Amino acid sequence: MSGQPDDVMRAVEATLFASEEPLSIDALARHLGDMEKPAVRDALEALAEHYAPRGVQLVERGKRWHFETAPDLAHILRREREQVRRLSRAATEVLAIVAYHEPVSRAEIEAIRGVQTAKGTLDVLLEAGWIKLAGRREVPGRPIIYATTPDFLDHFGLSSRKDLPGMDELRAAGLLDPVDDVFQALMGDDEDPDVDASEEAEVGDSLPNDQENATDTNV
Amino acid sequence: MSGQPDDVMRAVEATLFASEEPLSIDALARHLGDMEKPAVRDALEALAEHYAPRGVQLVERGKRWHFETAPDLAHILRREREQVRRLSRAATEVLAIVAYHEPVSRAEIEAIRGVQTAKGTLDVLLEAGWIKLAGRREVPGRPIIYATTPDFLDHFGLSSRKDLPGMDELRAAGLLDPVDDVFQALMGDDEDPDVDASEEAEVGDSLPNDQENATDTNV
Amino acid sequence: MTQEELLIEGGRGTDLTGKDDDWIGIASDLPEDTSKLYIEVEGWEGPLDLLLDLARRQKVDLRQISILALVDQYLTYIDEAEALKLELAADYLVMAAWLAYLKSAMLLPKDEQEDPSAEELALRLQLRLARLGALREAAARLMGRDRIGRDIFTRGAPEGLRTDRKVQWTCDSYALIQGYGQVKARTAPKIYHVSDRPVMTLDSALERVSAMLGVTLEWMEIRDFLPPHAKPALRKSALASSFVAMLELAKNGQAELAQDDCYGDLRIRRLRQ
Repeated sequence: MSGQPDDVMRAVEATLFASEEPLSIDALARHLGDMEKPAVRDALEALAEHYAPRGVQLVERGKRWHFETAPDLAHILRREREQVRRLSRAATEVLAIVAYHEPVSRAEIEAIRGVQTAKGTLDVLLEAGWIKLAGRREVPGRPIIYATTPDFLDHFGLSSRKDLPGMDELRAAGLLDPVDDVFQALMGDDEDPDVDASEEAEVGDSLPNDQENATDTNV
Repeated sequence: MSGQPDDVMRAVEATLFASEEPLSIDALARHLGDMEKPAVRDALEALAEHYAPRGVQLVERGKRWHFETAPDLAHILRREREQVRRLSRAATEVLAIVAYHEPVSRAEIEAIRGVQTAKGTLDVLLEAGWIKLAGRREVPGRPIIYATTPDFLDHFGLSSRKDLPGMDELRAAGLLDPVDDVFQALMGDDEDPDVDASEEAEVGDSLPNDQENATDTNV
Repeated sequence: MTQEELLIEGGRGTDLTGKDDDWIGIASDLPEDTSKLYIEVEGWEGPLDLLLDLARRQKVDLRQISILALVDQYLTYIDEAEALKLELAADYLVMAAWLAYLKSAMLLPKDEQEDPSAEELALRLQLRLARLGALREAAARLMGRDRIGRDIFTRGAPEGLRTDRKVQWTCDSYALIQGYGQVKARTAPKIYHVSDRPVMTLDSALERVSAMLGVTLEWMEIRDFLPPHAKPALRKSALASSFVAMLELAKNGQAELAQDDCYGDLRIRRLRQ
């Protein structure tokens, strides 16, 4: 698509260039005076194709679109003073657990890491806008559960959670089994003297898969 | 120039896109690792040509280059949404008082209404263009006085304020009947001797619109 | 996995340095000036993290590690920490106790093992480590992606989009006039009439009851004293006043009252004096 852009394309292009944040198709259509959504989508796709070989690209992140610099130019553009939020190791792990397992409760995060999570760790991620409260799990105690946000996908350049690195392998290896199982196991399992019973039971649940795909886990 | 961009063009494009301010050729060349200035200039010109028909344009202003929205699309950046809203009851009353008594000060409006008038109420009427500041009254404190505008007459289809019905006509139309009478008539209660008059007035005040309209059809 | 496999490898040296080698995400900052071992303890994200790191030192697939060796390494580590009188968090000690239990169970002949078997417990531990290890790898890869603000940039100076809401006010002339009418009506001076209602005063009731009692010594019912053709409002007033008058007469010893039951007829009789 290298021809001249039509009016819708020009309008979408200008709007996304000018916007301070990524925009969904809905938001674009609304901003452009209640334009038809299919027309907006067509324009977005044509633009994305047009920009693909350029130094600036049009990308979709969690159903929101924005322009960004091409990844291969990072070496030219990288800025000395780091603008990226530095995460502690604990926060990094918690973020990954939320991303790969969402939605998860704090207890579930702790079961996977085998250690308590400091209060501030979740706060940092909430403040960064990368995770959000996603309601409560309907089990005794009704714990709050967490999930990632569109900003998270945006920041890490993911179109959706399916793009998370190693997602398929982890799932195939049974390492992402639904955390709900933990709870059921927790209810039924009282045999373990020391270590968190739920955790072990959960790992036990995923046994068969694990062995078949043993090598996949060492990515 | 609609072919594929070369490396210099891509780098210049991304750099200008990500920059927080317009960049001179010198600054661009420096940023891109001491590139030859003519090469940068060539890339800028090729890019400017490429972007010319698009929704975003590359422009030079005072020897510094930056991207900006195409001039014919400037309206996209600032979109107006019209929203029709009915004047609140309080605002309607204030407007009526200004119309019947102009010019009046806020204190006079409050004296006539018998209740305090929020600042926002007058603001709404000013914003609607129906009243205007009409100077100050030459009394201690020099309060601002308000009067209606030609737009007011226009909106209400009046050729002059004299077209507003007079007190006699209001009375004849039943619009001056004490609110408590109206209230009692509504409640079908003409016997209760105990209700205190002020209370009745208040109750009358908060009558929902449909009830008021109901009484109006009775007159 | 058999118990023999679990026992294959002997304990390797416990290398306590370079623990962050595998970590390609962003490591936490560690204090540099305290004793080395203490730093190590502070650096772990819990006992499972320590175990995972020890396991990685075996330089084999996490599936192939020797659990027994791992247990020994962990226990050695904890021993050293205690020898240095360092305070270990309780969860490290809990893990040590559990691992010691696991080790003793593993050394028992298979048929003497309790349920769940040591083999099963070891396998679970291994899987748990595999899970944490895999997740950590994933986290590192996530952090290593091209990130906005570091590798990828959005527009530096976006013009910004603005939607100005312009309110179009509306009001019709009827509402305007009605509004004015209501203001006037609400604030118009009000005149109150106090109607003159028919009442029987206490004095006249006293007079009336005394007079009527004077003609007989028989019991009379309160209603006998009420004016026969009075309107309801006056009747109510007369009833109340007559009642008070009766109480007054009784108090003065001029009459006696009787009522057989609650809400029953209220009767009065003159006392002979």
